[in-house]
Amino acid sequence: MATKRIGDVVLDVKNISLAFGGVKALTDISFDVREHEIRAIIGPNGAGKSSMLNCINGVYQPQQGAITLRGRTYHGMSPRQVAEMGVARTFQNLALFKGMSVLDNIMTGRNLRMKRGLLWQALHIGPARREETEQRAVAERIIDFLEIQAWRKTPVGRLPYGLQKRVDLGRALAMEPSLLLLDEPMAGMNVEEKQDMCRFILDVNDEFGTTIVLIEHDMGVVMDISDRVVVLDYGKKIGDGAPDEVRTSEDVIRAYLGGEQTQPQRHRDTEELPA
Amino acid sequence: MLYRENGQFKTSYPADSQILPIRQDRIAMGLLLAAAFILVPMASSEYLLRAVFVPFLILSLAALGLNVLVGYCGQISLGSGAFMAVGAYVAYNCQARFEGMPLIVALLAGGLGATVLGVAFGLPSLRIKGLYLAVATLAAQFFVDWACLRLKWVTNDSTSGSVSVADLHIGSLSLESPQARYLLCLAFVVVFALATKNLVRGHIGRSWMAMRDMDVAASVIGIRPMQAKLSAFAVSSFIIGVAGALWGFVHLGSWEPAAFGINRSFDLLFMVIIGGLGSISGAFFGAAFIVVLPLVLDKLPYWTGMPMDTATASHLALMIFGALIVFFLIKEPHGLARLWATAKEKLRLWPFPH
Amino acid sequence: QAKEQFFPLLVYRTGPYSPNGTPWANGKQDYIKLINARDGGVNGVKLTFEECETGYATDKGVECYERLKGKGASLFDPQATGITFALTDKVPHDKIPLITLGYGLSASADGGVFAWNFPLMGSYWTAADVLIQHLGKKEGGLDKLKGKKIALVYHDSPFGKEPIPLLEERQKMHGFELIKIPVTAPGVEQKSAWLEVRKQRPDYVLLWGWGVMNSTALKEAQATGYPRDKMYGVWWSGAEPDVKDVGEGAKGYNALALNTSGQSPKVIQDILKYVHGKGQGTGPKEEVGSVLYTRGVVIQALAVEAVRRAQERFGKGKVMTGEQVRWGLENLALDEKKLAALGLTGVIRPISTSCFDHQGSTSVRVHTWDGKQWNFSSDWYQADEALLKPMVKAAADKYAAEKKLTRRTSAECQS
Amino acid sequence: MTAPLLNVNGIEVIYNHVILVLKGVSLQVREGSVVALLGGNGAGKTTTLRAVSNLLEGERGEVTKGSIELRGERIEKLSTSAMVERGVVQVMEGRHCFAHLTIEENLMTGAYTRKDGRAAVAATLEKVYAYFPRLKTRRASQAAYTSGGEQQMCAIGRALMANPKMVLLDEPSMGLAPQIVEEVFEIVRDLNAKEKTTFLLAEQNTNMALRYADYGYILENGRIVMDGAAAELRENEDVKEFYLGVGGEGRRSFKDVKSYKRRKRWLA
Amino acid sequence: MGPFLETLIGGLMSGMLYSLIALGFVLIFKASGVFNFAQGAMVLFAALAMARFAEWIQKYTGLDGKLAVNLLAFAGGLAVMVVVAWLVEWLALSRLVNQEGITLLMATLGIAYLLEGAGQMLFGNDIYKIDIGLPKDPMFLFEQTFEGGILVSKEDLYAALIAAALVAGLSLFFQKTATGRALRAVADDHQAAQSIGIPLSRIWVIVWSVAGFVALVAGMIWGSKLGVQFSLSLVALKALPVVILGGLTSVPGAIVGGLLIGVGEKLSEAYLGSLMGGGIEYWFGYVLVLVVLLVRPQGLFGEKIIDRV
Ligand SMILES: Nc1ncnc2c1ncn2[C@@H]1O[C@H](COP(=O)(O)OP(=O)(O)OP(=O)(O)O)[C@@H](O)[C@H]1O
Ligand SMILES: Nc1ncnc2c1ncn2[C@@H]1O[C@H](COP(=O)(O)OP(=O)(O)OP(=O)(O)O)[C@@H](O)[C@H]1O
Ligand SMILES: [Mg+2]
Ligand SMILES: [Mg+2]
Repeated sequence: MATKRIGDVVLDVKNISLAFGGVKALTDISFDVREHEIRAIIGPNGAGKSSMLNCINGVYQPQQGAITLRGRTYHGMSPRQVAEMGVARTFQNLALFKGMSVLDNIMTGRNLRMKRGLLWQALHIGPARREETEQRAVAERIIDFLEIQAWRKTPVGRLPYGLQKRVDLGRALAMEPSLLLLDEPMAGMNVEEKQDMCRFILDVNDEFGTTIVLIEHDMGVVMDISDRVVVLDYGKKIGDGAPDEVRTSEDVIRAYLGGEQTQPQRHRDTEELPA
Repeated sequence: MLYRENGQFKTSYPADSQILPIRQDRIAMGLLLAAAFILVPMASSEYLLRAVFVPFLILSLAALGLNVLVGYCGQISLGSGAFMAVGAYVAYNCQARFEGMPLIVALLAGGLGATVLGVAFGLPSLRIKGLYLAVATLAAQFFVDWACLRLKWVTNDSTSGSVSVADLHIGSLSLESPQARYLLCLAFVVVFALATKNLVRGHIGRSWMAMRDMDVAASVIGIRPMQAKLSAFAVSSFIIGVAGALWGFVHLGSWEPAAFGINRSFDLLFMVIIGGLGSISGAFFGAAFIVVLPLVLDKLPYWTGMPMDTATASHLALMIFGALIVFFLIKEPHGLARLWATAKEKLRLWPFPH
Repeated sequence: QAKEQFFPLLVYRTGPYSPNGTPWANGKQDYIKLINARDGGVNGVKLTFEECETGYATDKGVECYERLKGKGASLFDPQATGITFALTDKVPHDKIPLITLGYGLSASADGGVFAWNFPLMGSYWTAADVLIQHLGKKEGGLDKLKGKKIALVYHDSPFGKEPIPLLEERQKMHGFELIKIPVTAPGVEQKSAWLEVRKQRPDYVLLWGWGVMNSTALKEAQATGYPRDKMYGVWWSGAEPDVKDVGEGAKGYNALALNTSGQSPKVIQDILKYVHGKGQGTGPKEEVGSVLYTRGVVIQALAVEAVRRAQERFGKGKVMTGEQVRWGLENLALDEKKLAALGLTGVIRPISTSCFDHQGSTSVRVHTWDGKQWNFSSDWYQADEALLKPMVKAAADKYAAEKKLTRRTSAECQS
Repeated sequence: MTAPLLNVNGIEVIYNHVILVLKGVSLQVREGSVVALLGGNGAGKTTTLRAVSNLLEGERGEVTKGSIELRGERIEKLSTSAMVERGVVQVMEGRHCFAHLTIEENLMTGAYTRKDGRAAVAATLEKVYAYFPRLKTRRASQAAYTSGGEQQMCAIGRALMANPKMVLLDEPSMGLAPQIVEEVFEIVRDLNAKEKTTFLLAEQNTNMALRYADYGYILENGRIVMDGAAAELRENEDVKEFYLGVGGEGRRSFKDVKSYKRRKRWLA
Repeated sequence: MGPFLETLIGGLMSGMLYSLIALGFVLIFKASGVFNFAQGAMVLFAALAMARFAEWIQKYTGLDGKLAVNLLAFAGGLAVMVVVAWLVEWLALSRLVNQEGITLLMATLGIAYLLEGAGQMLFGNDIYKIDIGLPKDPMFLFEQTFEGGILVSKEDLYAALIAAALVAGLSLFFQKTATGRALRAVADDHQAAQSIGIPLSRIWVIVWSVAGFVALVAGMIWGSKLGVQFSLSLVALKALPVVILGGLTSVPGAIVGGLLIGVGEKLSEAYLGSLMGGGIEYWFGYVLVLVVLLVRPQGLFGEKIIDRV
């Protein structure tokens, strides 16, 4: 495996606060993400992890603080602008386009790169057709990569949950992002499928050098594949550092990993099983 | 065993993304088109052409347009009657005011007029959704109804507010015969159906569907909600506008605003839902259901041999019509087009059940 | 094979206008049955008919037209203004005349341009004209109308807007103030219209409604305290369904009457005897002779007479084509004697048409509702030819110009 | 041995008249037991649960073969609410909270079928709050505006409000923080022990499920491919490899998965 | 000042009558997420039933106390509406569980056709009369202060009072009762509601019966105003903007919406209408709605539309 080429800070989140009416989803959160790294965000339910992602890609506008992405600082940018800067994401509660096929879902990820106007499209000749074919080739590469060839033409609504998650990832990858935000990509999967998913994430990270921000509740996964971890709790940051540091932090254990459980998850998993 | 795609492999992406990937379907479509262009005008009575096929085609076209908006982009509209009206009146004004304007140009101008209105009334869709939007679009319906009655220049100062068009012709070709009118409508329908199909399988169509299915996710992917929705409104109202112009020019010949009243809007919405949201063929199924079924039901007393007075017969027809709507929705909530697709799927597996 | 003259009947027995459409349709049907039962048809030609339900909708009407025209129709009565407009364009090609007795385009009285339309017995212009004459008479002279306020409460559609040009013309002549108050179809919500009436306090209200709009207007007038005896309706606003459920509240309300109501005329008696008496009546017996029923009878009678007249020229005992029936319609000459033979004495006035006059008569009376029935409250009026003729001609010429039509010459009138 | 509480007998389920999903699934659940239904994505776990609780209709699915018995009574034709009245409640996959209702209202709707009076319901509500304190703090906010995990808790709590005899839990652990997952399973164990509630749970988190269940079924591609006592299943090499993620030499790091990929034997 | 007040009062009372119809929509939507386009047809059907029952009761039993006849006819109408509710549930809704809103909406349009056809076939399509003794003549207030006084339609006043009472009762029902809560749950998610044992069929029969009851009251009042005939089903169109303005899910919203639209359209017609050629009340309500929705997309009191990722 190639050694990681972790580089400069690409995303810098500074003093973000976000509240909905009385609910403080995020309070004064700061952290950064470096080029090529896999950055995990963990925390108990309702800690504000998803809200954090929503702030980064412009779905929510934080009341305070600023986000700097590749040198550009913003307070309120539209999701489209963020997307144009190469940020893609997946969603916790599957936000796929249910009525469309797998292929079409992934093709929508290429939308930013498709420029031919209405008339060309309506005629479907020459440039429009060529463009469609080019982008289709890219989409097909992603389909191959995610091993979902067999379901290419199936409406995503009919797919089992795990595959839908994979399509969601595919759609994000189709944007060829430089920064990929993943919101619980492995929820509801069994070990085998999680392994597959990890493989995809690691491949993307390695081969395309994509920077990844990952929210995940499976500590095994987080500890194994992430480079640095942020821990949120009730909208506040309670930890930030390498997986091992975080795992042993008192705060994190109390707030998140579970009271009596002081041992790292990976060991527990094996030890729990009678030999 | 006839209906199988075995052995038909696609070797290129364009081949794979053809409109009809299965050879049998292509043959069937070819036959259908040939029949529509050659057989029907030759073999049909004037009644069939004028009173069944022409309205069927025009309403299919309108339903096609509405389907772009409702079926593909997920914006429910109850204002299609208004867009048809605008199409008809703009086309009328073009012909009445500009001496010698070719018919086709006038019809397309009608479409453009409707587009302008469509975009204007599409703007609220950026904030208003679902049923709320549906009722809000009624504002267009009622406003246009009113304007067509009230604004004198809309009807070119006709005293009664009704307008009529002079003899239709394209170049030196007269469009008086039912065959000519039928073919004109058919040509429009075929061209627009093809263009719409092309749009919905391209990136613009995908951006519509994305807005429909999950708008937040769509915007995160980089789809501009405004652009996607307004383009859907524009395309949809253009097609509906052209259909309206055809309805006025080719079908009615002379009309008052009531010809494009709210019932028309409901009928069109009906067609796209009964026919199948988000499917091109759905528009045709739906239009057939709405246009042809009542005619068939009218004949009911004759078939049953029961003498029945007109009122009872039409009440009964109304009831059966309503019941059939409910029945089909229960049978297949996704419309007749889906029912057809399921039937085909079964045929593909035949003789195995699964 | 027996000879049969086919009459297509476009009717609406369902939908918002069915209470008015039904007696009308029944009258037409019963008259055909009467002719067959009593006279054995017209010179031996049996009359047949088929109804087609339009529901007052234009596109349904067009469909009905296309369907029935193929069955040998030689004349249509569309029973609706919208359908009339749509058919006006189609009939010249199919060579089938349209009877629009008391409705349709006012300008179509000009047979020189509207070769196939027959607004027999009057149009909305003649109606409006007569109403103003009547009001003038009540005030003691048309010049007394000066400074008076007359409100037109009208169905917001081409039907309701037709009288406006004439009223404006009369307004210029007599100096009364015309207040136009539109009511949106179908007319179930008229509160603001009547609040406006109350605010303006007009001396008279002319009601130009159809269907539910009429009874609602009367109820609103009651609710806003506008005197019903100051209200004058057109002949489509003066039938039983319009006042029936208003009852006492409509007492004193006036409307134009193209025909009588009641069961005394001979033709009605004959229908009761030959049709209902044999159990073949179309609607309930009580309704026979009601205003709209009788209007249906009159329309059908004129249609049958047109056929009879045509047979006189083109061969008795033959089935007439549309073109031949048109000739019959253009050469109607029903004097009192002939009317008497038809049992129409008193029901209508004599009527005689020509190639250029497709109206034939503009005679009309006013009747008043006494809480139970309609009673005539005026003598016959005629529309003012001097005023109307130029208006009709100008409008017809405009239409001809738009449609690039040339006027018929007298020579063309012969066939 | 006593007759099982639930007896599913060779059922076949078809969606939309054409998609055959379950191809003869049989399983038994004894009163007072915790049975786990395991299997990969799309194996048909949810479908099986839906067939039992009769929620298939709304998905345009139907049981075309086989039978389902609850305490010996055939139940395929019953309505879902009749099932709830018989004490069988399903917690649906993917939360399905009532978006416009507050958390507390959500919970209260769960008690809709109860006839034992306000006080009893209030007591259950307190119990649910005791199990999920987080819900108590969010009790007044609309469910749609709570986090994914909170919604999951709400869905489970709502089912408990019906005082069920048997709960069909579909992926209870999905999206929950490890601490809460643990809690949820503890609650399952607790209810099972104290109130003799029977559980049939569909889970991806095989490790957890097998730790808390008595018996397990493994479903693949619409067929039961393996079943046995939970302890036995945990020993099984295949289960270890494919469902628990432990190979011969212990648990493999997710980091190493790249170089390794094997297929299940029984799928080949 | 006089005409202004008159218009204002007239608008308020028209608005109340709109609310009465709007209420039927809100009830069904709130309780099942179905936008019931058949509401207009239900009003017609109920009114036809009541009018004809009154007629028949008089004819065949010779009973002639107005109150007794009307009460019996009302009860008969209610029974018919309950049967309708049950049929609708059994034949249509129960088979459309978990379908999308728009499919259900279309189904209700089918039901509307069925009801219109059946209503006219069973009960006739002439004009019938409902006479519940509402006074038809107006009263005049403040005749000293304003010339001609301020006209108030007594009929409308009584009707508005009945509507207000009905609305108050129904909002209470939805506020806190367990059934009210269950109804809202069903509207949110059919399947989830089913999964916790809410019997959809029973709930729907209840709601449609209540909506039938509201339709009957509306039909009775509008019928006594307009006469009972087909056009009665068209007054539903006047209620649409009211429902949306108030918010689809809010019972009090239906009232406020009705009042606002009633007043707005009457005033606009009176004071702007003449500038624009009249008839603007035809669309005024809808345009008002459009404008309000731009500011509040869920209507004035509707539940916030939730979209989250
Ligand atoms: N409503 C439906 N219509 C058509 N097919 C469906 C439907 N629901 C599920 N399926 C199909 O049935 C199969 C089994 O689905 P099911 O949801 O039962 O699996 P599962 O084991 O619960 O999977 P997961 O772990 O992802 O939840 C899948 O292939 C799915 O695509
Ligand atoms: N649009 C919103 N309106 C109101 N409150 C919100 C909104 N979005 C999030 N919240 C609240 O903010 C808090 C954080 O939510 P968020 O979804 O970010 O949590 P999370 O960390 O992703 O939790 P989980 O792991 O359960 O997904 C929650 O309490 C939630 O109720
Ligand atoms: Mg989250
Ligand atoms: Mg599942």
